[in-house]
Amino acid sequence: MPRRAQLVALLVLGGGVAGCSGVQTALDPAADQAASIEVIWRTMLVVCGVMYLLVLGFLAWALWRARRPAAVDDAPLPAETAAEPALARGLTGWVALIVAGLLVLTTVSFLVDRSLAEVGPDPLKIKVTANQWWWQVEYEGDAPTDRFTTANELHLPLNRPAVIELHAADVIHSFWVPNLSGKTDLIPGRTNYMAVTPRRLGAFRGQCAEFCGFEHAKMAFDVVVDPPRTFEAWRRHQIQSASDPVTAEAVYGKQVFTSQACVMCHRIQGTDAGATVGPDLTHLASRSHIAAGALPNDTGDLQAWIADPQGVKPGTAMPRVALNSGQLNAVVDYLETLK
Amino acid sequence: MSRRPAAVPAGQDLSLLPAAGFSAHGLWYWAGLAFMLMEGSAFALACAAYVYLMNSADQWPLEGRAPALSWGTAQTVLLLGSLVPTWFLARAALRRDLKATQGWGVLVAALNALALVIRAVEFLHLNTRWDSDAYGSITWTLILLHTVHLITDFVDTFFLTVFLFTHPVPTERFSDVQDDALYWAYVVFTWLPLYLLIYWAPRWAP
Amino acid sequence: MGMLARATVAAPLLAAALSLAGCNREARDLHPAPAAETGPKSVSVSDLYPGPYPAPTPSDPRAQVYDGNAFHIANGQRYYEWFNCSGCHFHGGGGIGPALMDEKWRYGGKIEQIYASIAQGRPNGMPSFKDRIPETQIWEIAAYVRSLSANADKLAVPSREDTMRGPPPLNNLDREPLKGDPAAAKAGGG
Amino acid sequence: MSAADASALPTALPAEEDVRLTRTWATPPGFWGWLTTVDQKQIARRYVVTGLVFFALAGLLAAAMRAQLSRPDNHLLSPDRYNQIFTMHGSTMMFLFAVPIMEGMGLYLVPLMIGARTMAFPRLNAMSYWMYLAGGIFLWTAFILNVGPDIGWFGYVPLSGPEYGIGKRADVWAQMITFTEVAAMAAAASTATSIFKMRAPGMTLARMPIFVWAMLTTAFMIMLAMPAVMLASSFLISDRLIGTHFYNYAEGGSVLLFQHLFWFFGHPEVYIIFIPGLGMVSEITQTFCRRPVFGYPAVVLSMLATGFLAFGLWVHHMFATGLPHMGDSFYTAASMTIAIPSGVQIFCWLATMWDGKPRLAPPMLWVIGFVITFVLGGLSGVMLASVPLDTQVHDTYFVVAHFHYVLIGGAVFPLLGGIYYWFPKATGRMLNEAAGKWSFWLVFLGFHTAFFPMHILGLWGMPRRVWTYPADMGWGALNLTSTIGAYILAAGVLVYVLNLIVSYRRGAPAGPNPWGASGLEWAAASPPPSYNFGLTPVVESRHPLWTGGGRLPTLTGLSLDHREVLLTTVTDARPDLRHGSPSPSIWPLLTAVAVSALFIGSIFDEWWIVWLSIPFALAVLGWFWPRKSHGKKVGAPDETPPGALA
Repeated sequence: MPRRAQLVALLVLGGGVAGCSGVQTALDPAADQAASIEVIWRTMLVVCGVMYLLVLGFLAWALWRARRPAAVDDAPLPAETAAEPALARGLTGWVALIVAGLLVLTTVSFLVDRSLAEVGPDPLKIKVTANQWWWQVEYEGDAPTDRFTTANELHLPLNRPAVIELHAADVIHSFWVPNLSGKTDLIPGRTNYMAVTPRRLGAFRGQCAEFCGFEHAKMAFDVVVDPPRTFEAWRRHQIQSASDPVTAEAVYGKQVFTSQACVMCHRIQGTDAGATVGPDLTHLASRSHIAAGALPNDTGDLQAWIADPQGVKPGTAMPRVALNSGQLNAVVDYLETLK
Repeated sequence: MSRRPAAVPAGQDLSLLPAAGFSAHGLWYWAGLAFMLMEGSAFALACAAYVYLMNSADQWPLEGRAPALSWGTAQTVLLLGSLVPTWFLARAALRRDLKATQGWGVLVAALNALALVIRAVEFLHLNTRWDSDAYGSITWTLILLHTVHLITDFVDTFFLTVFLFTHPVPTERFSDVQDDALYWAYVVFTWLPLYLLIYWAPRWAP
Repeated sequence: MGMLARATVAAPLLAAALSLAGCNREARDLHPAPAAETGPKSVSVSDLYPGPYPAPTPSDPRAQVYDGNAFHIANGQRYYEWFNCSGCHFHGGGGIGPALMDEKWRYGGKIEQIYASIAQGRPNGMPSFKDRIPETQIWEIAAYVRSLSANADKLAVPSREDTMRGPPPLNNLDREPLKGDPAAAKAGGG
Repeated sequence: MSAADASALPTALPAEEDVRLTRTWATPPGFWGWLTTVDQKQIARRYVVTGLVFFALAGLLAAAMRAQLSRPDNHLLSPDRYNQIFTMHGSTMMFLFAVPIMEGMGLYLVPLMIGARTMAFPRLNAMSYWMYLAGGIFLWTAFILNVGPDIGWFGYVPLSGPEYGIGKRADVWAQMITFTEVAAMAAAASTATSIFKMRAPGMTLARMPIFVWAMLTTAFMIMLAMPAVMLASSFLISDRLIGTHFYNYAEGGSVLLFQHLFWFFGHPEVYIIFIPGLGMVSEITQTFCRRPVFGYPAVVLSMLATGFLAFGLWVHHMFATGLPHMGDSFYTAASMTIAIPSGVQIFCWLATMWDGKPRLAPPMLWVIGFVITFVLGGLSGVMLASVPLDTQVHDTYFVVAHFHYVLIGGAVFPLLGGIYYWFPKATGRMLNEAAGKWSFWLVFLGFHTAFFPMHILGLWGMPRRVWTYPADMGWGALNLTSTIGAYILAAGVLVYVLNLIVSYRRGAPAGPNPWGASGLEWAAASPPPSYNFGLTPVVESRHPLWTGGGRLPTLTGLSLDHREVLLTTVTDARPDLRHGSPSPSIWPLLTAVAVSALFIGSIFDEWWIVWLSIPFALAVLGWFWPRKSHGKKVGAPDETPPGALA
């Protein structure tokens, strides 16, 4: 029976609501914003669920009444049957019910919308610029020395509101970390803002949610919610320049990096690699993923990525640089010193 | 909607009905209305786009000078003035007075042609190019949209007028003339908001 | 009946669409083949330096992969900005470096010759990029530079960038006859 | 009633007169006649068949996407190809299947339902079909030649703009839109005029079949909404080709302007697609429940209200763009109010079933499937209307699930039911009922298996338009389920199509009114003759064949030797005028070819617009060159009817 199929399906969704948890889901909120949106979701699910069951019930009743079906040549019923007044009353009641339901939903939605608009005290200011297909992250600070740039990974202190300023360098992208809040587009020529107040420690995943070309699917980033002290340590470390390599291999790697195509796009603070076309690599090794979440950050994947970026992420702007295996190993070795 | 049964005399002989009628009685009138609706929607949205771009700009025109006022104003005066003979044309067509219809038709066609000439000069005095900035692009859009209608209606009026002299003129043709007059009035009235946007908005806007 | 209808209307449209397909204009080579070690070198023949009568560059087989290919031209356009070619040549109008939009090509206007100029560098300030830019990217920049003077397939060239207005729409430029020989360059001056 | 033969029809003429009328309205034989026909039923059949062909093609693309997504990190398709495929799927389904096929159903049924000989402007309808066909072939030829658009069916700038929309692909998309919009607007003008002026005597507005009301609403929505997208795509093309700056923020343009224009069309588009479906549901329900639809005025007014409100909520597609919150809240309320007219209609249909005696023939099954599916889609739509919730599920698979519930549930199910319902009228043969039920259950169950899990995928964070996804996201199982469901759905469609083909050849013969239905279309023979009705039917109620004890009054007097239609007054449908109806002509085809050449040429060089406007002008001139006055032909009194001077 289709009805039963539907009910089962609804239960499945209910199960989904209850059971699911993950690093990229709207149903497992870890921040005020996502939490209050989930309240709307639950309200909607209940109200709409009830309405749906009413419709299915009416349908079932209508079909049940029709056990003795009409034959083609039955005389058609007149336009005004005896049941007309009852049905008219039913219609009135039904409309009233719909209106009431809509009022509830609109009110809840409106209140939550208001709550999302306000930001808590002393917010952390972060500027995110979306590129095809990676994220540049700039932490603002009062003193120039407090500012630093990283890529594809945000760290947020627990319980402190953060205001994220959103820009796009090429086409429209959308910044979305479902566990923390809804999505906001990054639009060329516009500046958007969104606020999050993380309430749970952990690592969450965000992903571009507006179609932006070949690698829209591989444009993810990590958001790590740290205890304030840990965050402060991380921040201080990120401000510092990259430490000079010590091992001969790494020294050679640095030399290859700065003499080859790498320097045309990438920046490593404290070296003469200063280009800002590609992601800032000053503390690459401290991140958990590379290539905007396309690969985990480990030796093998780093090598695979540099050796054949187009193989990992067809269409990426990162070119294949003609390095021999010695140079490749050295560069990877050097990059892994960028803690 | 009227629920009362329509008066359909049983056994009415349809062959006694006339075979042509004016305005709402005919079909082409309704086609005309339909196209006015679509084009009106297009005009309105183009104007909305103009206002949208103007409001999101901090100065308007974005650079350079506003279009030269004189020619646009001359155009507006001409178009409004042409409504008078157009009105007489419509009346004459309704009376199915061939001589008068021919006369007014020639005059209206001539005015249409003159409007096209002035329009050509207007283009030369817009003081912007379509590819210079968004202001230029949207300005050219508005005036091009309207020019297309000027041309369409000129062609329509021109051929109708020629046919008035070369072909037998049944009621259908008279009603075509009347519909054409209506359409011309539409083209004139749609010009007014465009005139304000193209020529005055850049002067009023900060 | 749908079929029959296709047959009747298809013919002219098909013709148009075929012309529209171009040769490889629309191909997106997301995963170019690895660099052949000898590839670029074979192009950068040394006698391209200004001399009385430069020998024509041997045409490189990969040239037509990049020349007039919309995808490569678009990439080239981006690299042109990213690698700051515009720092000297501006949007093709020239400034510190020579203009790229006119018909004067001191070192030849064929894509192989442009490739060589970028890869090897040229006297009076044009540095050599062969160690700094992978050859695929050089080819793409060359393809874009060539389109600046309307010598690439216009259908593969964008009208403008999403930036302040630069040159008139590239795809509306009139093709400039190539003047590859230095004499003309001298005549044309700096 | 048993399958009565045509001669027993209340509208049938005496044999000798019938011969004359048949000769008058006949389409010339052979290929020439096929090219020049203005027979509304032939054109409509082409519309529907072509629409189904594009439905199948777009379905194949969907199958390819489902195959690619069936498991994580799949490399069956490259991102380049995948982007082309989902763009083609969306564009084909919206522009080449849904809207045209609904236009086609209206084109076939409206004249029959209002008791007219043909449409108001048959040549316009012919041209609109050729334009539609040309646009479809243009898009698909481009796709085959690797110039298929890869920017999404919504073609957002800057991705579709000159800098990032590489090559000709985006131009093809934008120009295909122009083709189909021209076709749709021409059809809409013809439909609206026919409904206003060509209803049978006595069919007041209040007696119009609900399907006709639906097509009228749709026609008006098309005329008001489509210019928006033509503007958006024209701006896009000129940005790409002649360097205008509409969408270039660096020169004062706006990226969001495109979205506003596109969605001002894009939202009504959805209603343009399913309102005809609602009309079909009404007709099927009352026929198979043997009871007039409960609350006719409520249903009609709800339809009009839906059509009106549709223009007030485009912004709810842009909640994530960071527009002012207060403004957004208005659109939340506006979007939710749509639930009221929809709820009213659903209640009226259910009430009709409840009070009547529904017979579960395949068309009725499709209606029940429609209720179950469409209501769920509507409810998820209410969820999307909430700004905060929308920011979570917008552009995720939740939305994919939502609009497939609305469009497949709200438009395709009624369409498949409607085709099954009117197939006997169009072909004179019944479809196979067993196959009909099989196809329904396969499509229905396959659909829900395919699309229900997508709600959950969206909430679990899976964005739309991704060509693949990593294994550790845990989306694999649900995607596989969805893929399996999609293939079951495809099997159901296959059964349905086979049923059409086989029954077209050897289905049981159907009488004029096999379902014992009440509308005028069932008072014509099956299939209807080229002139639809011999005698002009007179309508005295909303259900002419159910009231008056099966007797249908008729009028005589329309010319038998010249193509002539009866015009009636707009509200009361009183006989008003006799009007000449055009004979077969090649000009619509020539015009369409000229316009197509102009459109296609224009994306290569703007000067083609100038040169090719000459053949276009010539074709139009040939089309409208004055011919002998109809009055002269039929020798009718040629004076102005009374009141026309007022």
